[in-house]
Amino acid sequence: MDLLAHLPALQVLVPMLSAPLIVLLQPRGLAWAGATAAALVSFAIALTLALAVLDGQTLVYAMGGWPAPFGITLSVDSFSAIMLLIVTGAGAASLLAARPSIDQQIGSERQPLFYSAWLLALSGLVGIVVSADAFNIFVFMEISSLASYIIIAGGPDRRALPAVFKYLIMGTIGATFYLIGVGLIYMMTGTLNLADMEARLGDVTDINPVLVAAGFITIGLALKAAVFPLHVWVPNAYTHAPHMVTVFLAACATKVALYVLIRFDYMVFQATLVDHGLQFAVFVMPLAILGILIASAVAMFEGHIKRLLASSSIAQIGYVLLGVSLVSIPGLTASAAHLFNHALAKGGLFLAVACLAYQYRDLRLDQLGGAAARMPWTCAAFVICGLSLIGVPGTAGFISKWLLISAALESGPWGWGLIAVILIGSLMAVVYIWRIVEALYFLAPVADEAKISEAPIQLLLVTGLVAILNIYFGLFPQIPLELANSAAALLIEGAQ
Amino acid sequence: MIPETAILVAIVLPLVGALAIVLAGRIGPNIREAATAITSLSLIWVVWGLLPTLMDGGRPSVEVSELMPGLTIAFTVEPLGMLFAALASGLWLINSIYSVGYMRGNKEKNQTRFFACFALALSATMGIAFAGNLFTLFLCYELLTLSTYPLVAHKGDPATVRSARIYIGVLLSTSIALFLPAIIWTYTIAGTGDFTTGGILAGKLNDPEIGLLLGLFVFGIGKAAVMPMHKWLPAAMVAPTPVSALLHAVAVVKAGVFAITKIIVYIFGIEFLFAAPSSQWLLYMAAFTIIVASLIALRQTNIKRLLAYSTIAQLSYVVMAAAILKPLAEVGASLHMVAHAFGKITLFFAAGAIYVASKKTEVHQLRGIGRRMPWTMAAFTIGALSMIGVPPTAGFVSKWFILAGAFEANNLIAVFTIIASTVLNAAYFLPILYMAWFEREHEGGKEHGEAPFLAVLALCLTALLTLAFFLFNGPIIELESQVVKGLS
Amino acid sequence: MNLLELLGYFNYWVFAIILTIGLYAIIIKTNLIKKLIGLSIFQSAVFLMYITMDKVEGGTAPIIQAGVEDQIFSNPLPQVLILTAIVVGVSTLALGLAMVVRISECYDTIEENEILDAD
Amino acid sequence: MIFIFAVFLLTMLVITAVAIVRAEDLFVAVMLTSIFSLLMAANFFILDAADVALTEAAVGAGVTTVIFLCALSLTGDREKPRQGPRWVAIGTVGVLALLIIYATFDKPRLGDPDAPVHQHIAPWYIEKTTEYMDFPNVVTAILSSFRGYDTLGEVLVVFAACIGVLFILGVSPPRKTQQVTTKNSGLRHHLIPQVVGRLLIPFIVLFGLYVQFHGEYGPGGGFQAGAIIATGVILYALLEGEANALRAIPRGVLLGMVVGGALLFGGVGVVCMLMGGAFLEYSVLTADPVFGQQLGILIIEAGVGMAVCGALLSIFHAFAARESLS
Amino acid sequence: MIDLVLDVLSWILLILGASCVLIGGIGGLRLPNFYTRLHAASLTDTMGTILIFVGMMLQAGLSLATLKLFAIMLFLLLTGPTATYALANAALLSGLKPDAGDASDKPKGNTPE
Repeated sequence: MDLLAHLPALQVLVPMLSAPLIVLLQPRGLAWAGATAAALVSFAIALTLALAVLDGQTLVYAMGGWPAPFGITLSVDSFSAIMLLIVTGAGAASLLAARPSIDQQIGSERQPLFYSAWLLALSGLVGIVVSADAFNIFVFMEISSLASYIIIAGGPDRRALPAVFKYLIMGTIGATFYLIGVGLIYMMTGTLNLADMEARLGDVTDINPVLVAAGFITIGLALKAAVFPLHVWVPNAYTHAPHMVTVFLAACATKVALYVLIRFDYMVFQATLVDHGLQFAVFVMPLAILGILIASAVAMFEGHIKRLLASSSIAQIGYVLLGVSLVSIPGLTASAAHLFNHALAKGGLFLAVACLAYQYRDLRLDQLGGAAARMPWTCAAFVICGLSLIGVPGTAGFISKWLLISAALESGPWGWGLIAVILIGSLMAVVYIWRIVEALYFLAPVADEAKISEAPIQLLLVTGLVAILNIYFGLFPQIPLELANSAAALLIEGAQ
Repeated sequence: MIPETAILVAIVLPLVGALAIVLAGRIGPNIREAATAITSLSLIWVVWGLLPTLMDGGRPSVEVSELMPGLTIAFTVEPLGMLFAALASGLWLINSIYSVGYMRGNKEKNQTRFFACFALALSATMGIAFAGNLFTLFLCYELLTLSTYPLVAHKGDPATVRSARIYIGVLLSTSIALFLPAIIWTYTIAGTGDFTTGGILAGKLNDPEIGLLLGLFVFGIGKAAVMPMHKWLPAAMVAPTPVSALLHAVAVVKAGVFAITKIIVYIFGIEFLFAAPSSQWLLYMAAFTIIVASLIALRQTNIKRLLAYSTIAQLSYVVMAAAILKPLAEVGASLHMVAHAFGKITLFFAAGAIYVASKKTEVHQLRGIGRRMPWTMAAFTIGALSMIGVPPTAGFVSKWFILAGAFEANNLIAVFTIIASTVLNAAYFLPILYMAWFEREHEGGKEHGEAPFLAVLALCLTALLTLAFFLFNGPIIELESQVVKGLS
Repeated sequence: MNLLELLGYFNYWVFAIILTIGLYAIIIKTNLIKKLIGLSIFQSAVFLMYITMDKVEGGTAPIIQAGVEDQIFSNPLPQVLILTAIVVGVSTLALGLAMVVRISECYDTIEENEILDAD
Repeated sequence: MIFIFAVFLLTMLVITAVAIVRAEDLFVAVMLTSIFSLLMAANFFILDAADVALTEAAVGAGVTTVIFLCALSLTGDREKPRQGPRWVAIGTVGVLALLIIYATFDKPRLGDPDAPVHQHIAPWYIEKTTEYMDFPNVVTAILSSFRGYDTLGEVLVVFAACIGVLFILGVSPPRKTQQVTTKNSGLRHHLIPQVVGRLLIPFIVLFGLYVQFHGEYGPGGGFQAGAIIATGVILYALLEGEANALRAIPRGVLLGMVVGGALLFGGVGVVCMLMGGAFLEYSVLTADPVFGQQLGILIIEAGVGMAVCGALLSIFHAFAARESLS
Repeated sequence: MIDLVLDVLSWILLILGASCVLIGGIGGLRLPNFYTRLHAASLTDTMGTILIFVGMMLQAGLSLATLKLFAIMLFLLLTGPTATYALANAALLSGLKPDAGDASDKPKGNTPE
């Protein structure tokens, strides 16, 4: 077998197997370097895979050489390619920038463990994305969850601990619900392979267990994806985690759960359950709308910059769900694109926050006055990513807003209502982003600014790069759009 | 250089200029001002270099990127845009001359940021002027909003920030909440958003929706300050005078009315719209705005606020002219953009000059100021007359065309509105002139002379332009007639 | 409905009840350790469900005795899955306990409401 | 007969669960939890899941309890009574229970040989195991070869838990309380337990090794073995004092075991890749594919054992050390 | 013939052992204080174990199972008493005076803290 054939496996294995090695690299610089190298390699692999599946083909890899329903197989299609890009990109970027901030927040003797856990989280997320086996997804979900609990718990503030404990409880409940659902489906079909499940669910006569299973899986994954009413763990966890960890997790963690949710509902249930599409929409759309409106409203009144952005993440999840719940190719394209663009925007924002946090201990808005004068580049990057989050034309965020609105337009009578929701959400985004911008630029400084200067160059460069990407993908979004399109087509035809 | 590149250069040049200004700002003010001057000069050279191509019917266009099928970033030169671009680039030069005098005379801080953002705003303006389709227009429109925000908030004290918040809030939210859906709607039904002569919506849309879409566009383009979307304009008066000039004369509001005109002409197509009764409301709306704004202006005591409301009224002239939906009126609309630009920029320069020289901001303080600042007040007078529409000023020409269009459409409301507003304009400008020239300044006013030389030079230039436009407007009219060529 | 069938349902019902009890403990208890205990009960309920479905009438543990013909085996797959799940469960538990220890050090309490009051 | 016994066990399960939730004293609750696990294990055994039963007994009843107790000694073992309404929670969970029970009525009845579970892929495993691996324990075959990738993930989970505990407990406690007791000297002053312990520990370890290497033939394998051996060492630590245990197997070695185990597992997979197979395709390891499978399984089981044993022990030590210095 | 004897014998043993365990259980419930309960429990550990295991060995006959059973019995016989000892010891250390006369587990005032 040539290397390309092995890539899906390597995608997972590279970070996974380098994690234990990192523990042994005692001098902390080495640990960081090793972790970053591994992350970069896996990002490169992800790029290669994305280019390979750009033409809509699917790469399949049989673990241990055992054929599909019996062994575990990995499969990479255009949808997973997008997620791979998001996850590995976020991992690589945040690790690349992480060192100064992490040195500041975590004692050097604990850093090898920390970076190793970080790599584990990365590999877990990647493993979920490429896996084509229901139970294998559970295993990797647990790897990523445990690892993310660890890296969140690295937060210096003591409030990190209750926050992450709550996350642990809710995350485990979610995973167990998922496990129950998978068990019920296995009981009715006798298989764990997703494609095989779909094939065999068709001729299951007693549908009740499958319905219950669908319910369990959807709720469990919604819990992990912080879908609106189940999001309570997000704000604290994001707020008190180490800043770079927030960058990484906010960019990709919940999205992966969302990805599994979409995969299941479209590739397994949609085709087999009678008018599941309708039930799904009826169940998800209200949550999405409520999520957008309420979470944005909360964000408008948050006083702490990280909490504010965390709430906005919940709202953004709502946008993705909204697109998904339209059960149409444009809607799914919009969702897939929004996954990508939001990762860019939110990652950039949190990177900028990390830059600020490197200088400002207290991240409440009223403490950040006059930051722009001292840290012009950071604030500029922040503004750009903020505009992208709002969806101002010329930035990446605009593309997905555009797709979403046009999808809503085509979705029939209730389309205008959805558009209204989307626009109101965007206006709220204008409000909360602008609150931060005014604080940064026009608020009177409170801290003694003698010592405050620009963030370390390492951090700053990555932040700037992400900001520029936000603009680049706003003007030349062809590649992600192509992936999103074929992903949507894939899912829909999977649903037929 | 070939026109296609010229377009791109015209858009990129100010960006480069902004960068140069930032860098030069590190070295020293004079270098910085030099950078501004050079940029604006070369911009004029590039833009006006496009005129000949246009005159002989060329429509050079260039596509930058295709975001998704049908949705492209593309630029095209056509008469309306050409006029706007030429106007803006020309006035930028004068405005920068004036700004140098003003900013230094006032010892403002952050001048580098000021000039840099100014250049950015110009780049966005060029983009708007040359936009080849709705999306590109929207893109540059938002960029203009964002790049002018720092200018409006220049002073940075709480009051200013609050007003600036109103400015950005109204403009951004209207554009996102109304303009964007209108655009997407257009794209979904027409499949494209390219500006094409005769419109792209003909036959694709039924009657009530036409009115709705038109409304989304008109109110979505908050820069046009059609009531009730005008609140931001008086709020933006906190900005330094050159910025007000930029907002009122050079770029922002012009961008608004320009966008509306362009959409009416190239997206709806005037005949298609003329056929649709549900588009009538726009005319009434504009007329209403004109009258009400003039009435409010009548009651203003602060010079700049008075000018602001007069701007609102004048803008609605353009909108109304466009809404008359007759070729002559369309020409009138474009002419009025130019005319108002010249007149209003003169007035603002004058007001600013008065402020710099004597720190006077209220109307009643102007008693007898004509003796102290003859040049300034002379220019002010010319501007005011142009606003009223008295020959031999620019205002007369445009009003003439608009009236002609109104009669052609035998649209009595328009005619009445124009006459009434002319009276009102006279009612609030003439007293000022009288006060300034013929009344005696009451005792104890502090001694002051003319404003800094550069400022006075600039405002005299614009005043001259106002007069010149009355005499030499042939080529412009000919150019603009191309827009409606072939339409009865 | 013969005995085996009844037992089959009984297994599932016990699974449901234990699951419920565990979830109830997680939701209602403010003591963090009690929450974790509830969590482990919650998880073992799922183990029970999986193992229940692997039973075959008259089957034996899936270990092939040499030479014995046509013997029926219970389904090995769920057992494998649950082996994995058990280990995952205990790992989560250990992590949670470590957090509880740190919490009680930082807050001097492991009662959720008191922690919330603390900050 | 057996069914009655099963019903009895299940009922006991429910009762125990209720008792656990109601217990005010956390110590009691933990003890009941361990009983709960034992009952669960017995249940698994009745349902023909020997391996699972063994694991549940070793991990659930053994190690978990120890860790719980360590934690309790650090946090205090009283639960404050809770005030306030609980009808909301009861309502939600009640609905959940009814939902599941409703779903069960369509499930295939217990032990129905025609249930889809037993139709599709399970028979394949049972018949192919002899063909590909040629050893009796199908569970081990699936665990370490057919679904070896899962097992690798599982090892990584254990690894994650290990480094997680080390990381979280890696910071020194904020405030030093006075020495509670001299627990860490173990029971060394008490002759009888010590003697008995010394007598037993070798056998425990021996049994662990047996389970480890007999996994292909009887119930057992890496996890169980690792857990059992870990229990033996923990017993040693309890008897001789944790310090001595650490002297016997220092932390570094434990961490090394974890890392080594994980890498051993992964390494085998990578070697398979290099030898032209897929990841974890042991057949390519040797000329004879069957022997290749057996070899690969032997090695990775060893890796699993190492990793699990090391992880559990270092977790235990992390807690125990906390105890002595808090 | 001989198997019948063995069978009967083994069953007798089993029943005896079971009753021992039962008595131990009842004792654990009914007896007044800690040490007496411990005493009852020890009955389960010793007599119960031995009888039941011997009974089962007789059932199993001469086979590997018997050996295993024997090993387990040995194990239990070793651990049970040790556990009992450890318990009693711990109780004593925590200041619980063995006093059959009194009917409760209240620590006395004069117990060493």
